[in-house]
Amino acid sequence: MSAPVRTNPISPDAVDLTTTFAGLSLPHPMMTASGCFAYGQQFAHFMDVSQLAGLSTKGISPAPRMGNPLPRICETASGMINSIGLENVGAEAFLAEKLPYLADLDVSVWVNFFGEDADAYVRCAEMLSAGADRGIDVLEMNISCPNIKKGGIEFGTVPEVAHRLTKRCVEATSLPIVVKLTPNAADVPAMAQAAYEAGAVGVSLINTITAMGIDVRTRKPRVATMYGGLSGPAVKPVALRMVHQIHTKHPDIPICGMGGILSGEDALEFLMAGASCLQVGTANFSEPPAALRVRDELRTLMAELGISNIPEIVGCIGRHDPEPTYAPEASWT
Amino acid sequence: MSAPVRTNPISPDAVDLTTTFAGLSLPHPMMTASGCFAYGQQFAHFMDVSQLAGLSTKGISPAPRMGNPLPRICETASGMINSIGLENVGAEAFLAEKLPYLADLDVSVWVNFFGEDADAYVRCAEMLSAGADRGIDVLEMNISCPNIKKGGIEFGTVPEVAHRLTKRCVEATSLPIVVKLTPNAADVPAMAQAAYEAGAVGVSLINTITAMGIDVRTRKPRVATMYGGLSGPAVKPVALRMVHQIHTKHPDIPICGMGGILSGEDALEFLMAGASCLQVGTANFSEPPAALRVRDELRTLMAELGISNIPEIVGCIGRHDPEPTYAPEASWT
Amino acid sequence: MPPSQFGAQLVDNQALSGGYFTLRFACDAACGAPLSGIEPGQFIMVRGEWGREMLNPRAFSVLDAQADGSFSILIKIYGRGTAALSALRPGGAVTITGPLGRGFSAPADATQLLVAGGVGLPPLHLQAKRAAAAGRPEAVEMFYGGRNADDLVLTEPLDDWGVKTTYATEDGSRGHQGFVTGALEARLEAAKASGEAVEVLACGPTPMLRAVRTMGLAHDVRTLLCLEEEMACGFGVCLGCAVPVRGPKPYKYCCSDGPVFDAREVRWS
Amino acid sequence: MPPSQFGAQLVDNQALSGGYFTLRFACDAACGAPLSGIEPGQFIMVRGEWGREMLNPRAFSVLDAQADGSFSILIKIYGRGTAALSALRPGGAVTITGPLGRGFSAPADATQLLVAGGVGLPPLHLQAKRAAAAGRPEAVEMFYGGRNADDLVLTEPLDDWGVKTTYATEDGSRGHQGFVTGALEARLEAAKASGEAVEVLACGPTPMLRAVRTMGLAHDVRTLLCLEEEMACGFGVCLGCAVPVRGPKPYKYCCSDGPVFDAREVRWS
Ligand SMILES: Cc1cc2nc3c(=O)[nH]c(=O)nc-3n(C[C@H](O)[C@H](O)[C@H](O)COP(=O)(O)OP(=O)(O)OC[C@H]3O[C@@H](n4cnc5c(N)ncnc54)[C@H](O)[C@@H]3O)c2cc1C
Ligand SMILES: Cc1cc2nc3c(=O)[nH]c(=O)nc-3n(C[C@H](O)[C@H](O)[C@H](O)COP(=O)(O)OP(=O)(O)OC[C@H]3O[C@@H](n4cnc5c(N)ncnc54)[C@H](O)[C@@H]3O)c2cc1C
Ligand SMILES: Cc1cc2nc3c(=O)[nH]c(=O)nc-3n(C[C@H](O)[C@H](O)[C@H](O)COP(=O)(O)O)c2cc1C
Ligand SMILES: Cc1cc2nc3c(=O)[nH]c(=O)nc-3n(C[C@H](O)[C@H](O)[C@H](O)COP(=O)(O)O)c2cc1C
Ligand code: FES
Ligand code: FES
Repeated sequence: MSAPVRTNPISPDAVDLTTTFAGLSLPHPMMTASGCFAYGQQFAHFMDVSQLAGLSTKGISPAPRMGNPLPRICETASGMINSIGLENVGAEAFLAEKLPYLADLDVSVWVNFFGEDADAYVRCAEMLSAGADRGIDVLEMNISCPNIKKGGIEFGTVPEVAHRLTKRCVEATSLPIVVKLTPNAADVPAMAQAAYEAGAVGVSLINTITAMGIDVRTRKPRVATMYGGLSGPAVKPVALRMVHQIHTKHPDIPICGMGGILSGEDALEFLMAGASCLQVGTANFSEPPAALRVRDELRTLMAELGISNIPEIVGCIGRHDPEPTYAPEASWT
Repeated sequence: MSAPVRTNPISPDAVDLTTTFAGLSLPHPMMTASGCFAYGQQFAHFMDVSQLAGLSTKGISPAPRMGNPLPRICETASGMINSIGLENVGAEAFLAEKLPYLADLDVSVWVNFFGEDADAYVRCAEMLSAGADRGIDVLEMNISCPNIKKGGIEFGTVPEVAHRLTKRCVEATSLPIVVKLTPNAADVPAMAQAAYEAGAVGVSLINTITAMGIDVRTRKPRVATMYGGLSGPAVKPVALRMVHQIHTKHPDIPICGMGGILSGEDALEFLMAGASCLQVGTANFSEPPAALRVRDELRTLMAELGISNIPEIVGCIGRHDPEPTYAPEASWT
Repeated sequence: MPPSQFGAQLVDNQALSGGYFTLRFACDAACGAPLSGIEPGQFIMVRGEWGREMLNPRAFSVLDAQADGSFSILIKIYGRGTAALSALRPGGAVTITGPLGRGFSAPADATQLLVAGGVGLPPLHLQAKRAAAAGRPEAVEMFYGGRNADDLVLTEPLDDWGVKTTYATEDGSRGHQGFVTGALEARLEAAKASGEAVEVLACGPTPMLRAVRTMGLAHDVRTLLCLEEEMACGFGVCLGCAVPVRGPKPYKYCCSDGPVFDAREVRWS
Repeated sequence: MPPSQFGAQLVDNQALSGGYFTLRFACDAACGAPLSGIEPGQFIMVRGEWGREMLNPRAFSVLDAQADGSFSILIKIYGRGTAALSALRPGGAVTITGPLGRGFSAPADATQLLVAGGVGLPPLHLQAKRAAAAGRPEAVEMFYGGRNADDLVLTEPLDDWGVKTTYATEDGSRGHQGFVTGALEARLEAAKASGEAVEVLACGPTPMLRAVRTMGLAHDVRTLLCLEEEMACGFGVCLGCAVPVRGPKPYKYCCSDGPVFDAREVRWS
């Protein structure tokens, strides 16, 4: 067994939680994830939303979308499946009705967006550019839209296709673009590289894993679209692996990590795997201020472990010491 | 909400649990999974092993393998990660020392096997063929060996490569081959098709999902090899989706389903998704006779739901009734 | 009252007939009485200290809420969450989010026919209690159905409040034999004949609500349905609890637009 | 006794100093006394009714087991599982697999120096009890270390049994100040000087076991270490609990070949 890295505990006040993601300075790493924070207003009942480092909005498309038929969600062991169908108010209504509230919050506003085809992606990026001086900080490009018809799957799984799409969107907007990756791709680091080389300032991951539940009484799938996206603690080990794979292969690519984050320890795992900022998704449903609790727990845990700042530990995971070599003939000492 | 499929409950005695997998007649669908049942003997303390429909052995390679350094396992939310490293006694010792016990059990004996390269796969299939008249019923070809060096990953993820490898092994043995698929492939139905067209009698899935855990105190991965394989209830929704995808695209391919099965209801979900026999893996660790409990629960549940036999429900999942169409202008009734 | 999230402890867990339980909770001292102003039909999301295998909280209508911060719910074991709640002992801690959604409003001119089935009782029970407390027990009438007499719980208070009740059981062991909708139909016919103004407020299993909706639409009386949909958040952000509606948008949300919906609005076939 | 899986209920949960708890269980009536023949160092796998978020059972050494089927363990809160056990109330149900592994054998000719730290106490405590019960309390000597006096629990029975004890605490609040290995070193020196035959049996934190191993090898006395590795199954099938060893094979298994290993066999640097 490896020994803990021995550093003396420090005072929580001495912990510096500030972090940088692609040149963006954040007061701490904790944001909220797309589709799990709507457009923010409802959370004001439960928390001081401006305490977040940032938030990602529900995915926005050029035109409003009505979403999928019912049922749309079901619970699984330590997770849930959703098939909301990317229901959203559309770019225009977003800018007019939702953005003003977000702009006033003084948090990093990431607008998650997508389109039904490549042109729609570009159009959406163009439309949202109007929000560049009205509070939008980042466009988070969701290239994993399970519900998009023809060809859509390739945006998220084929590096060349992702590169082309990212490039067009980057050229269409003055806003920085972060590409949100899907865990359903075979080679996630290749996807990250494709997005980064096309001009994205960083990547965020993971989106949900395609999954299914079955109601044995009705003999129907538990979400109406047959398959939906799995999120929550169940997926954390997969998310951590992908974050670490990208960071190891491409240490320069800024990573916003997510997938099942519920505690300060989860957050620290993602930072150590190579993420420099984080999003909390599903946890908001059961506990609206989850991201702020996680921030507080992260501070306490870092203090306990004597970690004074974030850059010190981003991607710090080492290998285990090798065991003494084994020689089958070796006699006992 | 869909109404339950209304059938009258029947007596548990009236439930016929027999099933057929690729021409193999089984008394019920419940087997145990490779790597989670060792070579069987230890389980005799806890259960009547001969009550199983079948079992899959720890993966066998041509020569013995010593396995990975420590730590090899860690727990995650509703799951665990393992990196055992395919430690096994090797084909020769297996045939001499382990097979006789299994042959006496009168259960379907599936020998899980792999090789360090394509030639070793073929060699292993050849060696194990000696067990054809000594109790081996099926060779379960594990094409997802995360720990195999160069090229190994392609066996499990590239359909053409899997096709070639399967074909060679099928030609090398008189035993039926079932190909065990990895969920880490981008297009799992294509992998199933490649294996089937190459002469495999069916497929089994899922193997574990590549995953990672981090010990924030030691700043080390929680398994020594950095990444390991995720199993348990956490992966069930992903496994169900893949079973259903294969069954929908290729209804003729016999499927042995697994991934997080813990209850009779889980088992029924897999059957309804399209599997015709099932394996229980991780659950054996906490509850050695788990597969037999699952069998009993399956019988009780089928009786309650008025399902008298397995073929009736394999792959029976229907779609939800469409909602009445929406016309935005429609006035209220 | 805007929603908040707060802690509470079980005070009392009472097993009733038919597998029902009433659970009474006290709010953490610092929280005051966040549910005291609740409308019948409003609900709370409940999470116990049961780890994260059950990731999301469970929705329950409020059966009653007092000014001292205590409140109660009526449950029946459905799956793991309700089983865990039914086994909770006094002192057991839960986390509550609420009050959530929009409930029924108090009776105005029309007599409110309250139609309840199963765990759909709480909103209508509280509606009856409020009407009685406002000195208008005659403004509501309870129609309450179940499989058998054991299925009908908490009926004594209704008598105490002076609320007129009509019971129906499938096996005839209490009240009319048959579905509660049979009794409702007769009542609606009578109201039509006498020209009496009535409206229908219903909560219960979906098949019951579908029947009530059809009946209400046919009689052209205002019919309000308190719906159940699977929920993850309960406060309008996950968009999981969509209810198909007519009107300018195809869906509304059970948790934030409902759970009470006008029967005419609901887009059911 | 071959292992089996059986149900048990908590009889008694005693909080000790230092954050330790002893939990006493009774086996389900039908099971008899499956642990009564346990060897000190053998262990059980324990699973509570806490759902499947914690998927695998937890390993605990048996502190004591009676002929009536009752048995006890000593725990300290480490993570969720031990926290859940520490909160278990009388009547609470658990599922046990055991007895598992190979333990220590009773003292023969050499005096057994029992070296215990933290939750490594149970095997040695039971070893001492057995020696005393066999009328040979002088065949064992207990060396027991902790951070402070609160860390040393269940010491009174040792006196009752007439077992010689040496305590060491890092802060000197009980016994020698320093690590228990200091006292052991002195004892080994004395044995060497007098030509007395001794052997060492140790269980505790890995750093302690490493020090004991080095010391035992240096003094060339038989040294047995009771190891802890993360376990999924506990009965030799998952191959998760590998222990690197010298000899014909590179690994043995903590659960089935151990948890007691000869210090010379263990391949530690
Ligand atoms: C607005 C509202 C009010 C409710 N009021 C009550 C009440 O007063 N008393 C009562 O006993 N029950 C009530 N329910 C239903 C209650 O929420 C479910 O019975 C409960 O969630 C089942 O959880 P479980 O863990 O026992 O079942 P499981 O089957 O383990 O639950 C699995 C998942 O299904 C969801 N679910 C299962 N059944 C329902 C359902 N009928 N409606 C919504 N979600 C469901 C759960 O939330 C969970 O996500 C209400 C539901 C809603 C939406
Ligand atoms: C043979 C043996 C005997 C033991 N005897 C005792 C005893 O008598 N009293 C006692 O308090 N503890 C004992 N332990 C350690 C005990 O098993 C762990 O403290 C416990 O598993 C931690 O579980 P958790 O849920 O509290 O911690 P978590 O951190 O939530 O556990 C996470 C995972 O780590 C594993 N794990 C964590 N720590 C250890 C450890 N030190 N050794 C092995 N697995 C670990 C758990 O099994 C689980 O899989 C023993 C361990 C072994 C192997
Ligand atoms: C109900 C729901 C809706 C979501 N909608 C979106 C979306 O619109 N766009 C997007 O990029 N991700 C969406 N996601 C994915 C989350 O942003 C996040 O990537 C994923 O849930 C993993 O994080 P978590 O485990 O913390 O939830 C959604 C997730 C959920 C559960
Ligand atoms: C400890 C462990 C060892 C395993 N070893 C093998 C193996 O040797 N060969 C193989 O094909 N699958 C192996 N598996 C995968 C299982 O057979 C099974 O596919 C997977 O665990 C999913 O099922 P489960 O969730 O029921 O465990 C192993 C799984 C575990 C947990
Ligand atoms: S339950 Fe989340 S929007 Fe209604
Ligand atoms: S714990 Fe499974 S082999 Fe030891």
